[in-house]
Amino acid sequence: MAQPATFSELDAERAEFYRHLLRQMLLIRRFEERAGEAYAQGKIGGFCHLYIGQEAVAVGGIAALGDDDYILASYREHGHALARGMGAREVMAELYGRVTGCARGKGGSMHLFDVSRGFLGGHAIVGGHIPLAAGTAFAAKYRGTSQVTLCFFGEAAVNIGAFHETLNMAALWKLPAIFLCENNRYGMGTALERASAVWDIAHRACSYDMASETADGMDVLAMYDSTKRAVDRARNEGLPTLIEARTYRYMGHSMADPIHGHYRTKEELEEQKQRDPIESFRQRLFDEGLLDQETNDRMVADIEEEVEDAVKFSEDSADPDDEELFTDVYRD
Amino acid sequence: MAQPATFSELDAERAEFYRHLLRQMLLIRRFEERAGEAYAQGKIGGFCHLYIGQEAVAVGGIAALGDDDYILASYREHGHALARGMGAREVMAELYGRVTGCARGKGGSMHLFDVSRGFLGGHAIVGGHIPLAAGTAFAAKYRGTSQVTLCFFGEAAVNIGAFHETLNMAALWKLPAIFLCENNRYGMGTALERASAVWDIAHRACSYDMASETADGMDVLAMYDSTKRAVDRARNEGLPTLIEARTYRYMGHSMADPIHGHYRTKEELEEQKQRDPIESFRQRLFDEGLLDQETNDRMVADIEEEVEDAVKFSEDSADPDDEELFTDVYRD
Amino acid sequence: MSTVTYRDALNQALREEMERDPNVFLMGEEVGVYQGAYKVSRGLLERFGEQRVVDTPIAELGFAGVGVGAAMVGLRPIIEFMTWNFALLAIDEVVNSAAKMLYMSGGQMPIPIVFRGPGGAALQLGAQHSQAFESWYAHVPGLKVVAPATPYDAKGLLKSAIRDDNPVVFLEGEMLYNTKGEVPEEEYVVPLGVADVKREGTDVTVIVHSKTVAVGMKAAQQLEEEHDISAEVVDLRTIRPLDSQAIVQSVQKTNRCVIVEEGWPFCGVGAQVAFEIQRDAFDDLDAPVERVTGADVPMPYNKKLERATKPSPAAVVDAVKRVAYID
Amino acid sequence: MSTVTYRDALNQALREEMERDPNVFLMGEEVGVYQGAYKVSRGLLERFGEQRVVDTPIAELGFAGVGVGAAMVGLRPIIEFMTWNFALLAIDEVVNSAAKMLYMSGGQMPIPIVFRGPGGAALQLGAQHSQAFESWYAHVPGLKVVAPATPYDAKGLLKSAIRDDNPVVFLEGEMLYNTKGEVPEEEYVVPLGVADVKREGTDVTVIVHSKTVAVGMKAAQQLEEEHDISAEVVDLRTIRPLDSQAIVQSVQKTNRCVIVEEGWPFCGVGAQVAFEIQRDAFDDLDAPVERVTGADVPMPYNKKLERATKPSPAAVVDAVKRVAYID
Ligand SMILES: Cc1ncc(C[n+]2csc(CCOP(=O)(O)OP(=O)(O)O)c2C)c(N)n1
Ligand SMILES: Cc1ncc(C[n+]2csc(CCOP(=O)(O)OP(=O)(O)O)c2C)c(N)n1
Ligand SMILES: [Mg+2]
Ligand SMILES: [Mg+2]
Repeated sequence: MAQPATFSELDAERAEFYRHLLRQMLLIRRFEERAGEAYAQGKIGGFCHLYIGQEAVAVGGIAALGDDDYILASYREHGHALARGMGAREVMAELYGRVTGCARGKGGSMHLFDVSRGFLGGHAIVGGHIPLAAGTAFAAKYRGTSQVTLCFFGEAAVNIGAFHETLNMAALWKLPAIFLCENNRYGMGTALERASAVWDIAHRACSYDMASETADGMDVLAMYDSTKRAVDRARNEGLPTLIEARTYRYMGHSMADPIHGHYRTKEELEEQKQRDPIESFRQRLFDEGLLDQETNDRMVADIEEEVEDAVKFSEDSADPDDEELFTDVYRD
Repeated sequence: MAQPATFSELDAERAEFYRHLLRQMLLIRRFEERAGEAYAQGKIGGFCHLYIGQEAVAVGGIAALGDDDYILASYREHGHALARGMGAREVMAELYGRVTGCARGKGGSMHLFDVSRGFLGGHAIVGGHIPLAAGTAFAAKYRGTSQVTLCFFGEAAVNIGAFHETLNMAALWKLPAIFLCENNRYGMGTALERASAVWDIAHRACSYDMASETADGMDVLAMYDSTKRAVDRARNEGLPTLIEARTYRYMGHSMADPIHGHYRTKEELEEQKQRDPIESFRQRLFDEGLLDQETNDRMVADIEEEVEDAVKFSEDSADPDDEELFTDVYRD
Repeated sequence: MSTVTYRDALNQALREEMERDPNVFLMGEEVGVYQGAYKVSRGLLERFGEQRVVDTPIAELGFAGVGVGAAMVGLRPIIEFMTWNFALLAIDEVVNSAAKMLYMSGGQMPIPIVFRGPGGAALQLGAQHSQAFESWYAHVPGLKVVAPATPYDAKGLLKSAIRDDNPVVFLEGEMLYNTKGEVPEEEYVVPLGVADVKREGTDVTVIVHSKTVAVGMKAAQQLEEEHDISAEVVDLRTIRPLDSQAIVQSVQKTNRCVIVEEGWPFCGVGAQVAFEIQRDAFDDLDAPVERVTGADVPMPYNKKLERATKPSPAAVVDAVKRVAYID
Repeated sequence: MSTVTYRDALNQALREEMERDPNVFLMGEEVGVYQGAYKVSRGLLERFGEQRVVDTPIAELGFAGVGVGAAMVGLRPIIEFMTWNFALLAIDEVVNSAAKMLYMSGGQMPIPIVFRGPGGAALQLGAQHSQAFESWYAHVPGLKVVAPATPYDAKGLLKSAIRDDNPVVFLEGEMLYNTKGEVPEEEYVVPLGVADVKREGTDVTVIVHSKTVAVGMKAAQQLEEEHDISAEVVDLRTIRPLDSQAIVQSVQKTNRCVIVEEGWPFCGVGAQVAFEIQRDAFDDLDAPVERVTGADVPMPYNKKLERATKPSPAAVVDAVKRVAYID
């Protein structure tokens, strides 16, 4: 849906929808903050890649999907899972490695799955899930369903072969897939400019004669609109799209990495935070009279409760039984 | 060197050079015909990918190089080896698997090497040698020499990840490399249009902000000029180039494959042969008075002798000793 | 029964399973219009159409991943690698995606996919085109690895592989495609994970798979005729899961064992089989387990050298004589 | 002697060899500006500059190939894989280009290159980030495979690997980087292909490498204290070429052997070692060779399950008791 001239025109349903988007972003932000704390306390181990700063991309993008559509993401996917409606409990419990987690504690932070919601993972090899996304799109076309596949990956992934091989096939075979590149400007400690000969990621679509656009990844409505256009193109014309979302990562690459240092300055970080996707959107809703302080405060309080409940649920949950070590290796 | 208005302006040296180009193309054509015969007689085994029809690409391209420059090619590289000045004896003997071959009979038709001439192989994994070429270019830059690397590959190789990863690094790092794509319209039995979302291969350079051009692969002078421009760009500016040479393969993919059939018609083949790179260039030299019948006939006779000598040399040569099975696995 | 080639037996299996289940499709380089680089898929495009017989660009990593993705949502892809040498480019999707998805998803997502194509050496194809990787794939939990030797086994095992809900690495042999054998007219399958005694014997167990079955059979005949040694030839057929029981039973009977494989020796299939035999039949062994393998070198192009790298009946006979302590 | 970490020992080796030979350079993801994902290359960019410490895009296949190409014309690249899991994407260049070039070129073109990075599991990194591939690389003729366990060996072996004219796969361990040990002030190298007896013993040989050296040593101590069993701990250090002689000598002395490795069991390093032992020391063995390996499953994320997959001193002690026929 195209964005109306002013918010005052908005019907109640739209207002509700916008508050929902805000709520999801707030939930993700708070969830990630708590996950970070739990990690610092040693309650969560392994790699933990937080999504703070990029909330608008997953929330706006996934809001444009239908319930039957497919989503694949990288290892930085907590936010995407929550935006898809997976419970904070199941997601947090997975980070805790509990049997109550969305992958029974066997997948972990980088491998969140909920097949019932078409959330097909969390994948930890950069670029490795991009061909998989073309595969789910191929399956939808094969079966003649109208399902669309939305694949999230970082800007550093465009330099790997899997991206190239997949986009060529997706364009050649006209697959209903959306390749959504979250350009947060860094792959670990490497700035885009030091890894890619072309700094305009959307431009990479030229090699595949594929539709593409660049969107403001700090604006949840812009992300929604861009993705919606791509969803319509995929569903109605069966054509793929490459979307570049310009966003920014607030935390270190993972909880084990420095927030700033060799590769970026504290100043740059502070400056970027001025574009905060949540504060800007919230302010907008205040200004347009779509949100009042009380509703906001209730929302924040609910989320606080929801996240604390998820933490408690996770801490109270059990580890998988020892037998689970050997289950799910093969399906018989 | 830019091509002058009419050939009549040409100095003797230039005329000599053109006859040299013709001779190389004739040598390759005859060499390949004889290799094909020997294969049919069971004297050459394995895969044998003939270059007939594409002679102008290797001859024109390699003529633009200096003696210290590097060349890497695919498994369809007999012509490139001969154009680089490797002896018909050493090349034919390698096809025969003789110890007198340019790789002691251990490499074979797909793995011709002559390090002394900077001919760094024959490689049989599609796209596999493209990163290697960036590596030799990297080495030249690392050492501060002015050596250029010329890498030949087919149009089907542009769809594989190695092509993408390499061109990005070559552009990003400003490597003195030339990526020369021989677009003969088919990868085995698959037409370009059925494998690539974009039919204009040179256009693929857009993803890397790399210089590119399309050249008539049936015109040896056009190939020379295009490659020369790229060589100058690499040597003087240290920048890479993607060249697409539009050419055509007369024979089957390999001697084991049909010349036409499911994937292309006899008519298309016959039509393409009208563009024959040798006949057209020879006619041109006749018309411009740069070649007379007698010189031509002598050239043809010399080549016939040279190729027959290579065949005889190969048939008379010995296989490697049994001990050679275990040598060259490691260098101590 | 009718006599068909290994190639046609595979073609029959593909055809029958595609007829049987609309979720089964074939994807790979040259599988359609070109009828298959080795003609295994001949006629399938005409029968099933472009949607189910899909020609791909040269992009092994990409199309292997497309197959895994399609399997994630319930299709049953058959991914043909023109040869297994090229699968090195796709091995990340085979190992990190296909083999681990069920486990990583906590059991939510089985990957019913078959990766197939010719493995090992043919004739003078050189170092990059002559490699046998069964031990690599068999190393990986989550994968099943099959390597049939006869038309009968090829058809029956491929049908089982296609119906299996796990990723199956199916290794054929370019040198086997033209070999002929009996195949029943009626429908049948050969279960995965079950070895087959190709020849009964009492004095020594010769363990083989894929192309080395013929080598083992020739050697067994020679041993019988020239040395009056009765060799039992056990064809693994499936490398993973390994039919350890069949192996140990045979060795407990013969007390001697020689393992033959085309691949390189170090950490090859025979190393694992030998380890299991000495572990499970230690007291039954009258001699150390011997192996005959491909030479430990990249494949040379020269015909004579290439032949010297390959396991031969003569080498197997010699190994048997060693384990039988004959001269 | 001074006490340094495994990480710093590797850093010293890189630094010294880069000082020694201008043809040596380091290339990989985050090796420069970021100082290395695991800080092994800390300070090298500052010392040697961007030309010799090269940050790459995420393109394992591509930059591994760039390294091989540079080695083809005489440079001596050190290619860092952030972890060996990602090297699956580059394995075609390692196996088909690096390992075969010398042979395919008839001896014209050696490939003096080192591929290095951490292998195996760390802590809770999940299925795709916790794999040990030494048996895969050791399978391939043309490659050398090294897996040091101590700072002393890490430094000495890396220096030898960099000076070697062949492609060397150098497997480090994320869990080892912080471990400390004695390293001489003065220059030294440790030759490739030579195992090291980390602990002398008479009753049983425990064969280990990389992270399992610590496991074997703990088990040996426990065996001594609790069971009065004297275990000899042999650290392979180099997997290929394997120091078969050292292994057999030890087993001929102890007559019993347990092999420990972090990787998956099927066709693992221990399978090859066990095969060689039963072949070369058959009559010396008083019990079958036993193995303790990583569990035969994709790595689970859960901490408890992950711990259960890893070889433990307790498991080694049990295996030794089995080969010693104790209760
Ligand atoms: C093939 C591969 N190489 C390297 C890594 C290690 N690694 C994990 S994330 C990452 C950076 C990815 O950056 P980007 O794609 O921009 O995603 P972001 O982390 O910024 O969300 C790297 C190098 C990996 N997981 N896979
Ligand atoms: C990675 C890989 N996949 C498949 C093959 C098998 N194969 C050899 S050549 C070829 C076609 C290549 O076509 P193109 O690149 O256009 O070169 P041409 O043969 O036309 O010169 C294929 C599919 C291979 N050698 N390597
Ligand atoms: Mg990024
Ligand atoms: Mg072509």
